[in-house]
Amino acid sequence: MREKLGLPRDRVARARELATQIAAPVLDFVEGHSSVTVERATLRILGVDGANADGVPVPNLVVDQLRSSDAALGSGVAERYVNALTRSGLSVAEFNGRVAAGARVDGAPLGDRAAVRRRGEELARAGLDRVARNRAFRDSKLEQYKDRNHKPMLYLIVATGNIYEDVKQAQAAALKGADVIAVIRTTAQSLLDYVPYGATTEGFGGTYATQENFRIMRAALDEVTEREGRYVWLTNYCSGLCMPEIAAMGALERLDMMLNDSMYGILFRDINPYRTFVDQKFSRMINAYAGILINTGEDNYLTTSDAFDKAYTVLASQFLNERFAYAAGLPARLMGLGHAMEMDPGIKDGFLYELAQAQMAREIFPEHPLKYMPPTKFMSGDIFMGLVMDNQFNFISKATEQGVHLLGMLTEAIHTPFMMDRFLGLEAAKYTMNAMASFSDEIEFREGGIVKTRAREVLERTVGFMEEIAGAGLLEAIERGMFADVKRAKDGGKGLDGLVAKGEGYWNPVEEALKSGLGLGAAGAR
Amino acid sequence: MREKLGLPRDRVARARELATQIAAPVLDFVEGHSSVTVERATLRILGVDGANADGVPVPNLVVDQLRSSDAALGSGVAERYVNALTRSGLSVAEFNGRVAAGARVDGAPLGDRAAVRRRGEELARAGLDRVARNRAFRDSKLEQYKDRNHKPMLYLIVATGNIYEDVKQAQAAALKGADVIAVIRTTAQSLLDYVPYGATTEGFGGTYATQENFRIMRAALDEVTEREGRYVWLTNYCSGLCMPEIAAMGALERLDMMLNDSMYGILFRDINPYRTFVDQKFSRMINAYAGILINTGEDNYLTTSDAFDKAYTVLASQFLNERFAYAAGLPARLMGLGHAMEMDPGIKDGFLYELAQAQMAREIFPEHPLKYMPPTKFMSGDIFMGLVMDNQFNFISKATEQGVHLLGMLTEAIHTPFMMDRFLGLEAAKYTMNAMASFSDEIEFREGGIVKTRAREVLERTVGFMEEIAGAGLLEAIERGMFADVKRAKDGGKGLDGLVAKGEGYWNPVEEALKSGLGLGAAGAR
Amino acid sequence: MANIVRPYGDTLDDGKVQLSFTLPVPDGPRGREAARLAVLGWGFRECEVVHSAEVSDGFSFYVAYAVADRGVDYDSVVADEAQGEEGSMGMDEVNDYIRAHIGRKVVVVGACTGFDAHTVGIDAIMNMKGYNHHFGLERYPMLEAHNLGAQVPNEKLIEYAERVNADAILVSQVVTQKDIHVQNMTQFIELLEAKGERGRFVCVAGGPRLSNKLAVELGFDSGFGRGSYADDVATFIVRKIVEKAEAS
Amino acid sequence: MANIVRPYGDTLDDGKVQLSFTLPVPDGPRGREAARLAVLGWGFRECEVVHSAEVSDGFSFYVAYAVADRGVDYDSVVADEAQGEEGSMGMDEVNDYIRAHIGRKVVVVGACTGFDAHTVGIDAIMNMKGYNHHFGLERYPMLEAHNLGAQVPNEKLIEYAERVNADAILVSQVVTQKDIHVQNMTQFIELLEAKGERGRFVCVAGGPRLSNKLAVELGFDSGFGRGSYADDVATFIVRKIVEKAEAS
Ligand code: B12
Ligand code: B12
Ligand SMILES: Cc1ncc(COP(=O)(O)O)c(C=O)c1O
Ligand SMILES: Cc1ncc(COP(=O)(O)O)c(C=O)c1O
Repeated sequence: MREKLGLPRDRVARARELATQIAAPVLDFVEGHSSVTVERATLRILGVDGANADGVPVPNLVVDQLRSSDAALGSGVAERYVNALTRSGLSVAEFNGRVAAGARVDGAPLGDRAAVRRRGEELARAGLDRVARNRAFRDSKLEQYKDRNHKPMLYLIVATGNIYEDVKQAQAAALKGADVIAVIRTTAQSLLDYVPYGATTEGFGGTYATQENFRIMRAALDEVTEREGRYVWLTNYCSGLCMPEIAAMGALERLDMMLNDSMYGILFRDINPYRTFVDQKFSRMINAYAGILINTGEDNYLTTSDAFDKAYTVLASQFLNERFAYAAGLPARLMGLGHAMEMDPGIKDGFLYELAQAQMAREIFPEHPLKYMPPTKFMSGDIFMGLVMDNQFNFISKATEQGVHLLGMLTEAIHTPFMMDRFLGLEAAKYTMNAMASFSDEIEFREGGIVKTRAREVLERTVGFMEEIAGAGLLEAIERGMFADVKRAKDGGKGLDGLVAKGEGYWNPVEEALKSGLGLGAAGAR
Repeated sequence: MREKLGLPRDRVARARELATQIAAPVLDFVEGHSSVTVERATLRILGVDGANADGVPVPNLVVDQLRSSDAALGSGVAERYVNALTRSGLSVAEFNGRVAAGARVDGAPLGDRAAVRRRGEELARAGLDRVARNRAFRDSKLEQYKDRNHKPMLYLIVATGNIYEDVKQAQAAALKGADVIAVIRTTAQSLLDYVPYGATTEGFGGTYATQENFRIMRAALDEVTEREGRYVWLTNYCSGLCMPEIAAMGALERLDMMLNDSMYGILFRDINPYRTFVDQKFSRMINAYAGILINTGEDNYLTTSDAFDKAYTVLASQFLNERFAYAAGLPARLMGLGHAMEMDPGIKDGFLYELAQAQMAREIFPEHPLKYMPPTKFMSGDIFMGLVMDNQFNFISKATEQGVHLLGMLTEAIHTPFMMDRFLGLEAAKYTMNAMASFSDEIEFREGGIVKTRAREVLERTVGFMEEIAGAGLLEAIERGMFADVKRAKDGGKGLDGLVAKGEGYWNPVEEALKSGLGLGAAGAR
Repeated sequence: MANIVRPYGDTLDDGKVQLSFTLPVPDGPRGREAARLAVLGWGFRECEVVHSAEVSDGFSFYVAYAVADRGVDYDSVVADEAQGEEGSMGMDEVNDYIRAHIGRKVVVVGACTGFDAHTVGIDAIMNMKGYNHHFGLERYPMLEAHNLGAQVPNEKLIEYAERVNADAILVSQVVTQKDIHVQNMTQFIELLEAKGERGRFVCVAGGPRLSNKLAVELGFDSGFGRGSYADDVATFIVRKIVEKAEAS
Repeated sequence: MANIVRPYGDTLDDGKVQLSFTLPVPDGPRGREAARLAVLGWGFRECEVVHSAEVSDGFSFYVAYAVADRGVDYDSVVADEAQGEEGSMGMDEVNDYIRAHIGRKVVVVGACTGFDAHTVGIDAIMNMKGYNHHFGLERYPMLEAHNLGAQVPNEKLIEYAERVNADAILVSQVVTQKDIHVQNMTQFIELLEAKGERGRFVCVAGGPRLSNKLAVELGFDSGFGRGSYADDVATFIVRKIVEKAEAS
């Protein structure tokens, strides 16, 4: 990547300083807290799985027992669970069945603490070893099929609601060149405080994220990987009330990417801010350990705010997401910071403003595989114009060397993509990106021109905005509606009751293993 | 226009020198010759019009009489015609009727030469005054509606075969933003050695070019001009065996542009080379006098030759067209030199090569309103991909500040455009050209990059090619198939028998008036 | 007399239509012929399959042009859109109309219901700012507008409407996959009917993939699709209130 | 058993089809409803008009999606393309086939006829160089190929074929507006028949908008559309010559 904008280095540094300052008190809070889903994610890594006859997942059964009993979650679910498991003399799998059938984990008196801890650590190790093996497998495939993915990677969504139909759509897309398949989640799964179990065929606007669905899609894509000699990445949504659990499931089933934003749940799903910050940290540690590339959700800002006027909120959020990600042990090359081409297509020189924004992000986050989202808001039933807009987007993405390119669909305003919509999107993107492959290397921007001026303005505006946030404090800034024109009270939103203050004796063998594996200090700093 | 390529000035100058050298012997030949259509065009300016019961135009009747009689055309048709007219005591219009009914012009003995010449000069003046008034009217409208045309001008074709349907299509396009309407000519009108008469409704792949059709369309577009406050230009094909006559008709009916190439007829219509060079000169003098912007046909090379490998033939032809146009009194700002985006869409960096070609043409011909043609050869039934390719073309055209932009049609490979095809093309072009309006001003090309290197290579190759042509002689070069991979014998092709060697006493009051009006010496040099 | 209109390519009544679709068969001569026969089977004639491509194993994509002889009697076509032919009043007119015919503030409650999280559409209708230079209902002096946002369960929306004694309820539905909007809207009307309150409110639905026809079928008073504005909705509501008052 | 295939959007048999067309009516609610009714009239159901725009005074453009219930019995579909299911031979195979079954050079004459000036198609089939990595007929050692170029009158083409004692005549037709190709091709066959020579030559037509079906209807032995190559044509010709020889 060649720098072209001549952005003032000191202002970029100042923004990073501010991000650190803004994140610090939040991270302090996070350090002292867990949540029901953090605990369930912990259980999942320890091997807890399955569901009862009503479809309630075993991790939920376990955590709910502790929640509703005296055995407070403040000590961490692991101790009680491993204690009961050990006492049962059963394997984890066998014990899962027992719990599903109604067995309680909270009744048994605590036995030999050291033995429990040892068993817990062993289980954590076993779980994380599986994750590490997945990571190693992925790395070996990426090595084997080096340079076979497109640059940027072409990211296609499937969203039939039925995992088996999704498989057909995904394989079709992968055969025609998709590098990444995202299985879009059913409407509002974010708001479920559990993860459904098993293969599912009934979603709306997307398919349930379940571990079995992950497994089915993974196998389908591995097939194409071998057939085409190109590693096909799988991604899903690590967001909402079960963020850490989805991370755990993804890590266990070798997903490769995750939509995983530090504030999305707060702003766009009205999930409690404290809960969200706690959950995002744990989920990101898992993603970091699993080598999963996260995608942040800055594009969402632009679906409600104006992309031209509020461009700086995107950049500010990128800095914050970066900070929170570092704090969770993610290296830059796993940070798919998000942004989108969402300016009004009627703006004169809009192409240049979008180019400026994309190039700016590229230069400020040089090692980060930026995830670039296509126009959605201004897409209309005019599929022909839509195709043209999408192609403008293809151009800018390649011209600014984005990392992950979510393909626009000409039918964006109409329906979740048909097989042919995806095909047309892929054909167009492949054509354009090949035809202007060296464009980025070829051009310079004029000093004093629109692109350089705009990029500097947005950066400056961002720094000013972050100064304000730093002054107010992040949670207060959110309360005042400084992001995405949305106001969220600190103590409002969903899931606050699932927040858990860590007690004196809080023990979490998974967290410990993750932290030590990721080289994170107790304070979570890096 | 800012120069960006740093083309070697001396090589450009050398190419122009070579063009002069190549054109000189041809122009000498031209000076000594006329043709049946030059003579008919002369008659048309003098006011000869109408057709007989079989549809044979009066200008043809007159010229054919002289051809088949002793009164050789070598003296020019004007003398005999004006003589007969004067003797008849009738007005030109009345006399047209007589000739249509069978009256001959060649029988009457020649009367007072001086009187005949005076009358001839008067008639020529009257005809050319009408042309001059048309020109003044156009200029006043362009002044009145200044800056209302797009840059580049958006050029749309209509081709229903029926002038009345064409009018609907043309008005629709103009209402949605077309700056220029081209009425495509019926298949192979080029090969007719007469111009059909009256309004026509039966063409194939296009509509007959007739003076009445010109008039009908002109009136329809004038309507839109006033309604939209934007001058709508009208263009047609000034090519083939009736080149000068079509020029005359266009000048009389206020067409604004003409497809008018110096070699198209030879290479693509197998019309005799001598005939073509004679005809093109006369037609161009009329166009020059009428202020009509000509469009040359370099795009045609690329429908048979490879656009990447034979790019230099396009540039060479542009230099030759420029030279022949100067020799006919056309200023640079009326030279819409042609070129096209016709490279294989599968070429890596094809966008950059096309950009290089277009930018190069722009810098070598800075005052010329270059006419840029869309992809046609690689358009397929895949209308979606076609739309995307067309839009790449829209981008390059605006990025390199072309003058006249022929809009691509997504259905290029299928049918002559439907009304909706034109609409979609216009919408896409307007969107793109607005979105990257300042792109050209914004970017620089990297030294040593693809664009600069390619442009210099093509220029160098062109100079080499032109050296060869200069060595061989233009007609010999054509015989050897050096242009468009097509071989045409000097004495082959259609229309040779219509060539006329000017005799001692050759007299042509229109030619004289044109030359003096255009400041052209007898040698046609400038 | 019937006034039959047909698709227009470049000549009146040439009937030209462009189609594209996928078939679950391999690409090739046989696939193209199947595509052609399919188009003919839908009642077109002279189908030309101008493009085919493999989309996946056993799936192929086609672009076709064909001629539709069957047209529509335009004289008999009645616009099925809530704003209708009559035309909408502007903001000031609506307020005047309320003052003249209703004489008190009109209360409107709106939300995007179910799990649908798309606020932009309902905001476009209700928020001050409005949309595309049409102010939203909150800006109307003679309207009292309550926008509950998105993801609002039907029950909550109705309770709220009861509490503020609303005249009209606005329901937005953007996600339509697997007809989830139909389920949602049906449940809304059933709830109201179960409470015997359907007659109490003017019920208006909206969303980009909604037709007035569908909304009316499901028991709403009207439905507004893409490109509708606050003035259209306000006009409909106040006229409806007056019409109901007159009828009762 | 019938094997009915239907358009596929994202679920088997969902029947989804995209359409676009212009109607000679103004844009607006009524135009959109007319468009919807038109689509339903062509036998689709659940038509959604997702876009409309004014194209000119009194003309409007529509994009629609609709569901086609009627499918095609794929088992009964027979490919209507000259190359057929059988598959074409390669250049070497064709030459071997000629040596084995005909035993002398096969003479082929081709042209783009009438006023049609499109040489590229016939050149793609005949010239040495060929097209898309398929050599042209001139390159086949066992063929003697004469390419007369474009704008060749039917009379001249036939005279030439007689003179060189051709086995096959190739006719290219690219321009199809107002069915000029149909006129041209019909005249060609009528001329041959008038001379009693139709049986003498294998007659093959080609062009991007030609179907085998149409060519056969007009009296040719076959017709080759877009994407055909010299090997397809050569295969057809030599097999046909042998078939004719066997039949006589
Ligand atoms: C922005 C957007 C989002 C944002 C929403 C932000 C927000 N706060 O609203 C975010 C990113 C959160 C989002 C999420 C999802 N979205 Co969304 N989204 C869009 C998008 C790009 C634009 C919608 C929009 O804002 N339009 C602008 C407004 C002004 O238009 P409108 O809604 O049509 O409203 C107008 C009229 O319809 C009418 N109207 C609307 N409501 C009402 C109500 C009344 C009473 C009246 C009178 C009129 C009226 O008036 C308005 C003004 O004219 C569309 C695609 C598109 N380009 O249309 C997809 C789209 C609507 N989303 C879609 C989907 C599937 C989803 C998800 C379910 C995907 C997933 N599985 O994660 C999620 C989940 C959301 C959920 N639970 O509902 C699909 C729906 C497909 C379908 N037909 O079912 C679409 C079409 C994209 C696609 N092709 O897949 N989305
Ligand atoms: C190049 C071109 C030209 C060039 C032709 C140069 C030349 N020497 O051939 C020029 C610029 C001269 C030209 C002029 C015109 N053209 Co033109 N042209 C095209 C264009 C862009 C490409 C055609 C082409 O070369 N295709 C590549 C070849 C390899 O493909 P092909 O011809 O389909 O051939 C393949 C098969 O069909 C088959 N095949 C073809 N012939 C034969 C014969 C046999 C025996 C066999 C077995 C197979 C076979 O095999 C080939 C290889 O697979 C098309 C649009 C397009 N993209 O298709 C328009 C197009 C064909 N032209 C068109 C028109 C209308 C014209 C004009 C009449 C316009 C005018 N009024 O001035 C003129 C006049 C020409 C005339 N008198 O015929 C229309 C035809 C519309 C229609 N359906 O009727 C088209 C579709 C453009 C459009 N949308 O308007 N044209
Ligand atoms: C970070 C992130 N998570 C999740 C989602 C998906 O939405 P939901 O909250 O319905 O799962 C999005 C939507 O784009 C997103 O950006
Ligand atoms: C200069 C010129 N004249 C004429 C034509 C039109 O063809 P025809 O010779 O059939 O009139 C073209 C085609 O593009 C052209 O470029």
